[in-house]
Amino acid sequence: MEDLAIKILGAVLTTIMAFTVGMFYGGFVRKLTARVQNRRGPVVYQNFIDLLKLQSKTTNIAHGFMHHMAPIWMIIASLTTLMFLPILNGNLWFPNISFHGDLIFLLYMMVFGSLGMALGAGQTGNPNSAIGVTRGLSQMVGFEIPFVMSLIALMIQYKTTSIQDIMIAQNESGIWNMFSNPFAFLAALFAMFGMFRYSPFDIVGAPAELASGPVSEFGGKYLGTMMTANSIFSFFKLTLYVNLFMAGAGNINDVGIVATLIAIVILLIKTFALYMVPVFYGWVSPRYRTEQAIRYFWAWPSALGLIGIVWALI
Amino acid sequence: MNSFFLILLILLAGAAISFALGKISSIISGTVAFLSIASASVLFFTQLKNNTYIEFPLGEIQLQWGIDSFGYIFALIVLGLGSLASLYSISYMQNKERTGIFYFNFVLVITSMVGIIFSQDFISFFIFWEIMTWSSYLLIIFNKKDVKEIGVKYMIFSAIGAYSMLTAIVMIKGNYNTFLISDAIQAGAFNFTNNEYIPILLLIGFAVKAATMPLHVWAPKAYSNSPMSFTVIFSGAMSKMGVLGMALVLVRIFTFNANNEAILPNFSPIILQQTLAWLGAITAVIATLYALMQDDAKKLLAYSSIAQLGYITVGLAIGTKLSVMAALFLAIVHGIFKGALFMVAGAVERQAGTTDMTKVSGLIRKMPFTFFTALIAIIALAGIPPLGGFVGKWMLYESLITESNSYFLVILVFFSSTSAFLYCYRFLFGLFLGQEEEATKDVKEAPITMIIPMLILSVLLMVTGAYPGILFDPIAKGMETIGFNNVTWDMSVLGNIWGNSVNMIYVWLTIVIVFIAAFIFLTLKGLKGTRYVSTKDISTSGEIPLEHENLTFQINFFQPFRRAAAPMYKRSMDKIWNEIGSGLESLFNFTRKIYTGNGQTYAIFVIAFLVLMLLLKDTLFLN
Amino acid sequence: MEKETTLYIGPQHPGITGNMMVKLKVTGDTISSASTHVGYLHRAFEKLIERRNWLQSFTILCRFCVPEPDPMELTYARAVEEIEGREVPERAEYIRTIVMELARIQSFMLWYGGQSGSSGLYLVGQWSVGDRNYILDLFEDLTGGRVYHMYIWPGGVRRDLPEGWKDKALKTMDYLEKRLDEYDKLMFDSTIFQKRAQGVGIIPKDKAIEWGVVGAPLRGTGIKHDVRIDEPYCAYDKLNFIVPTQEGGDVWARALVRRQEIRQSISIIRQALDKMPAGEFYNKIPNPMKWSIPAGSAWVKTESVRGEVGFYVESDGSNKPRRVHVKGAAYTHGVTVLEKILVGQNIADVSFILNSLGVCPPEIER
Amino acid sequence: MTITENNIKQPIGEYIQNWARKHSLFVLAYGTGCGAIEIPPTMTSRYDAERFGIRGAATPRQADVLLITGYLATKSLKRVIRVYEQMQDPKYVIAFGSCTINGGMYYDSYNTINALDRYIPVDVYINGCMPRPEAVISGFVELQKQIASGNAYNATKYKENLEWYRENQKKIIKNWRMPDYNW
Amino acid sequence: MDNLQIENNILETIKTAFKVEGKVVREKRVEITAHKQLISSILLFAKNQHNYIHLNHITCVDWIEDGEFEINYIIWSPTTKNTLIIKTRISRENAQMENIDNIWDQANTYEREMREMYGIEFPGLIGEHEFILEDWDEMPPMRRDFDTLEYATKTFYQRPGREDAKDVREELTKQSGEEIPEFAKKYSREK
Repeated sequence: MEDLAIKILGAVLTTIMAFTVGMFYGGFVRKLTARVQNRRGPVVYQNFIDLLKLQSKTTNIAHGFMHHMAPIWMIIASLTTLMFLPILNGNLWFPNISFHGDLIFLLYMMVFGSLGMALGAGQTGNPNSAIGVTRGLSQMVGFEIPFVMSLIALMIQYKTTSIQDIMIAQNESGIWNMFSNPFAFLAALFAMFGMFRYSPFDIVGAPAELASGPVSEFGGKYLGTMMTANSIFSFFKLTLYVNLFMAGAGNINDVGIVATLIAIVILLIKTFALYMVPVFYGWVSPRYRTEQAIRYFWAWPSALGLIGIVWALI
Repeated sequence: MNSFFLILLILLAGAAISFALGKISSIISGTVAFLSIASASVLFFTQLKNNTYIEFPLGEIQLQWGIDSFGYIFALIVLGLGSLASLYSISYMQNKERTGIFYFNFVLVITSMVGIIFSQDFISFFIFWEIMTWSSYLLIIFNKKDVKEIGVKYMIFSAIGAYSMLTAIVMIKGNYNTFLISDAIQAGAFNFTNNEYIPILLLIGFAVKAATMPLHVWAPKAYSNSPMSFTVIFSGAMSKMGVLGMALVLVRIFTFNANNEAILPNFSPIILQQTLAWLGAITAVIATLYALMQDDAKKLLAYSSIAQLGYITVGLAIGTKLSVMAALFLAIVHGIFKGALFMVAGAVERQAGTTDMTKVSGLIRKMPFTFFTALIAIIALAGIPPLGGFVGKWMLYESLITESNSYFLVILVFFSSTSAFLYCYRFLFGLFLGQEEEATKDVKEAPITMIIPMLILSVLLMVTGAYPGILFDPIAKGMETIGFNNVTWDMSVLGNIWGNSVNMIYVWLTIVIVFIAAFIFLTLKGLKGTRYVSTKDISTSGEIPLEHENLTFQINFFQPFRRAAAPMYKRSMDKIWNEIGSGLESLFNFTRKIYTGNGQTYAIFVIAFLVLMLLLKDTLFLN
Repeated sequence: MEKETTLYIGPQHPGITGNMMVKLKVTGDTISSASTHVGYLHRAFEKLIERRNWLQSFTILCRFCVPEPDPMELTYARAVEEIEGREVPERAEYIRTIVMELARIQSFMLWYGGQSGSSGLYLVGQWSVGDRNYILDLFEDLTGGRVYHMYIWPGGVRRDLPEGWKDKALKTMDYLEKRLDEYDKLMFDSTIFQKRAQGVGIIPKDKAIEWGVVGAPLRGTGIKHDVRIDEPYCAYDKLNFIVPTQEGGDVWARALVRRQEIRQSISIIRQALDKMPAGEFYNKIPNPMKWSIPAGSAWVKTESVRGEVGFYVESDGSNKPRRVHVKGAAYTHGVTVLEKILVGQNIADVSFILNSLGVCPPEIER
Repeated sequence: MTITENNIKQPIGEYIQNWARKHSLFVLAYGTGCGAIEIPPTMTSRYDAERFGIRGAATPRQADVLLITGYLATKSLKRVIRVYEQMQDPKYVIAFGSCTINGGMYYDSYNTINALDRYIPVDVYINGCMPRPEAVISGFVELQKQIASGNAYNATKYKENLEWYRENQKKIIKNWRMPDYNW
Repeated sequence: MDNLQIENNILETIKTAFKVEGKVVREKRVEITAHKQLISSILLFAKNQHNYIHLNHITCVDWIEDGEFEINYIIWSPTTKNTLIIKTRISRENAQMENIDNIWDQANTYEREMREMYGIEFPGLIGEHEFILEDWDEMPPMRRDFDTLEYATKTFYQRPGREDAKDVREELTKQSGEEIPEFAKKYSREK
């Protein structure tokens, strides 16, 4: 019974942390982008204000049931993936439901939200949404290939499909995967650019082309809920990457509050550093056309992924 | 009277009666067909015990029928899907002509498949196989569309399958002097050490029905051209007969050779295994690439069936415990979701007149139940948690990675299954989402007899997602029958040999809790201010679209993907076969002359071939 | 019901330049036909000018094309001068040259924003539009207005250069030159931008003149055509500059042409400030309310950023113009040329091509 | 529980909501007139409107503020009405330039409307031709004040007096070929 | 004059070929006045024989006093950099002009605009009837007898307050009680 209570408490805590961190990261990015653009920029908690504003819209429109459901699919995907991902390395305070975190499961669960969102966008009947969805799905086929290659390389290297085990192994050997298998890391990093949809891979909602694409018809509470889901999801993605390639939050098995806090800080530093990579790249690159983006993923990143697999086999 | 005969008799009687009643009323005829299949199913699952056999002589030849745990898996698909499909047919075929012939052949196909499952000897196996072939042939050309092309193609490939199978049977008779499957296995007929031709010929025979590349070219059009209520069976159950055969042969090859370690130097089963697995994966990739370019929902589903059969082939070919289990699980689940999807396509075809996705769209408000089925089935097809499809996919991946080290194969399979998201979305979007068009304004929901089977199948998909164990149970038993030891399974925990696991119940719990919470929040929040508007009220950059302007985005849906993957679209197997055909023009013409697309001539030739082979067996195959 | 999907780019669309609409018929993401729809900005300027006197028209004229109002003023002033036979002091010619080139630079800065923003590279747009304010400051010092200046009058310019303006202008030019290199590094050195721009929106060289292509798009096809050289006005014949051309006729070539032109403009301004003679800046006109111009007509052309701007001015001898008809570059670029070159292009490139052609809708419908 | 600021009493929930609305204004990307030329400078480095939480939105569903940047041609008016009606409450209109107030220099043009608030409700007018970015920002600040005090109820006014507005609109737009909305 | 040689040559060629009036306005401007039926042949002649391949402009002037529209075709040659202006007059009643969009595609745009703004018919002109205006049912607005002020007053709401011509800034300073500086008073409109 106590175990269950801790689990529920942990789940709630994890959710809150992921949401807050994700929102703040978004705010930091906006602030930093503004600074790079010679501007002062909004306050770092601007995303919270936006969210609150969107949620306090008094009228909302929906084009039907799937439109109504689209943000829900996204929330489900974000939270479920988060729940099945080890946040801290076996820490008592952040247990997750499945302690190991299965890679194949997460891989499939990650597309749940995109597809649900795509269905909602489809129901609006807006041609821009439909075109945006075709772009997004096509791009997904692009970046999933190098991503899965790098995952396979990791699985080969550690003979496990569990994220937990990969983390522990890294901590034991003391070498992060980004150094022990740089090729796989690079392939995954390129895939990450596609996942975060910053330039040059922001082809899905490209405003100048599709007027924000799939989310064209989403406003108010729907947009707000999507924003929440996206924030949680970006924290999930970052933590997944950190777990896989940067040894998670380090080797902390202490149950104490201080140790937990240190672990969280380490995790935040790592995730933020990682997050900056696609953001930096996004600042200075124009947008690809869809087929160029797909070909990009299938060229160098996939080649790196293959090398990564061979590297792991050797 | 023996249950075996009783079941077949009921089915045959059902076929005959529904044929006779077909002229009077299509509904009565359909009801009879449904009743006969349903009662046969009830009889089967209540009266027949596993591992019961009967033997009876047919002249000199000893025939053996029986049911083992392995056949039981397929009986589940055939009879379960058969009952639902025949229930579905009642409304689907309601206003069509020649329904007597349809139901006759429909029930006959079911009968022959049950017969195949019963058969424990090659002769009855082959006879039932041929009955299945030609009765399905009559159903393929039922719509009288493109008979020449589709029918002839089907016939030619069936003939290739039949002849190779026949040759193998004759060789077995020649080498081991038996027609009984169990005796042949005992004698090591499928063993590579003794004779590599027999298993390969048999595999070719089965691969035709399982639509494995390069023998798949008949399938897309045959699937999409038959009446949808039959395609449910055709794709959902009949293709699994090929899987049944392949499983039977492949498992023997790999397990036996693994024990004996006596492998022919020039053609080891590893090569066969790898070839088959890669063929399966390439089938999956190519079929997926084609599926996502289709504009007709039926064709899309047809290609998708081929792709899914590709995964099953991969699973069987890898031949480890988990992979075979995955393949068999996928076979059942594929039967369920593809059956559901073809039912959906049929319902749309019946209600809206066409399944051309460029013409139909926005049916979600008109056909909510059909959409629900389609959604569930598509999630399963895409292999997204938490439905049954995911379980199969997961096991397949885990077995490929952990047990067989086929890393590059995984990438191929994964590529195919990621690309599958594209056509999955296309199917849902094309038929149900998007603008509500004028042409489909008066469309109504399908009748209840079509809805019920669809909903049953969707519920099944959810149940198999949460408790895959209910399918693992028969599968594990069946696998033990064909030679695996200690097949372990859990009710809802999936595990691989590296010790990692996914608990489907937890997944379900999380999803359901989040879903309920989010749904309540999003629905109640600002409930008063939420309006449901029509799809006309969209932001078209402030402009007001004119009446005749089309806002539905349907044509060339995945053009950017196609452009990116252009090299992969350059060659198609169809073209290659045609090239081979034109290269051997005279032979091809000759074949075309013989197989005029008429079932009778086909049957005559097959029987003539059989007789010829039997007469010459001593001279030909005596080692 | 049509088979192709109709896609509206504009009027309310982030990708459109100004308030216009391009209606696309698409299959997949390929455009099978495009049609330009204008009229969202029609203010009946040419009708209103008929009701205004010769000088009042200036308030309307500068609003013909919002991003670049000065060529409009200059062309009109020159047309009036040609009909009336009014002389312009040499100093005024130099000041006009400087104003024209400043206007060109500020418009180029806006183009940097549009071209890079439509391809997702917002950084360059933010920088260049921010830096554009420095030029607007110069305008403000000179004319009192940020956007609309009404500075060039028939017979010269409204007032002389303020004190210290010259140094400020030179300083700004130095600053800009430094910044331009940074924009170029981000934009032109980016392989992604090259991939996006090359081979997109091609105007065939042999058809370009016949299609009515002018300005940078024409020079992008390799044809050297510039009103400043062909029919020199202001002080252009006394200054040294080259007219850059590029081969290819695609977005990339047009971008390269503009990239070189903005540097030429800076050099022209430096030369003009250097060579400017002292003296009168304004050949005074009589009381504007009673000022009539002898009957006659003139067709005058000026090179603006988007291409040549032509004014057809007809006077019937009264104190109001009989007819002022403007032909901006966008009139052909935005309608017939755009409709032709969009066919077969990707949806993603519509905004990109629009920006590279410099389509400015108020110039089309006025 | 209520909170009082600047002599305005508001329930705390409303106060927080208004605070959020005030600091997060999504401006619809619609350049209806020549004033749109001053929007890029307003958004970029020197003036940087994002400091105030002002940012662009691509479609009317996501936008809060409709900026009418100058005169409206009758053809544009129709689109503006459609776009305005597609926006979600609470929504605000800022009219930009003298020509939206009384026609400005286009008072005698046959194709531009002269008083915008007869056709859609306007919350803030910014005068000038054209208003400088500083003026634009001060207009936004004025709107923020209105929002904070809970006075920005013009969208409600539009709904309540829809008939009056419709009458005015239909006077200008002769061929009313709008798709029917269900509100 | 030597420097006008090219201009004179062209003028002479066209004059002899078509027997039309014309003059050299100035450097690089040649003006020709022709009957409306000759227009398309002159344009074709100039385009094919003298490389006047660029259609600069087509403009229309309403000479209501004469009951005529003047249509000017302005074409330009990239080889000589010369501009040729061809003027013609047509009657205002049932105004009709030959369609030349088979010679230049972009003429289509000009002609559609003229059709809409002046009511000049171009037989065989393709393209939507509405180019700039929408649902316009009055007289074509660019005709001089169309009174735009009257139409605007009739159609649009005229907000009171325009006629007093008060200086807004002055009003504001008055309201705030700020003192108006001496120099500013000089420009005050209230006097």
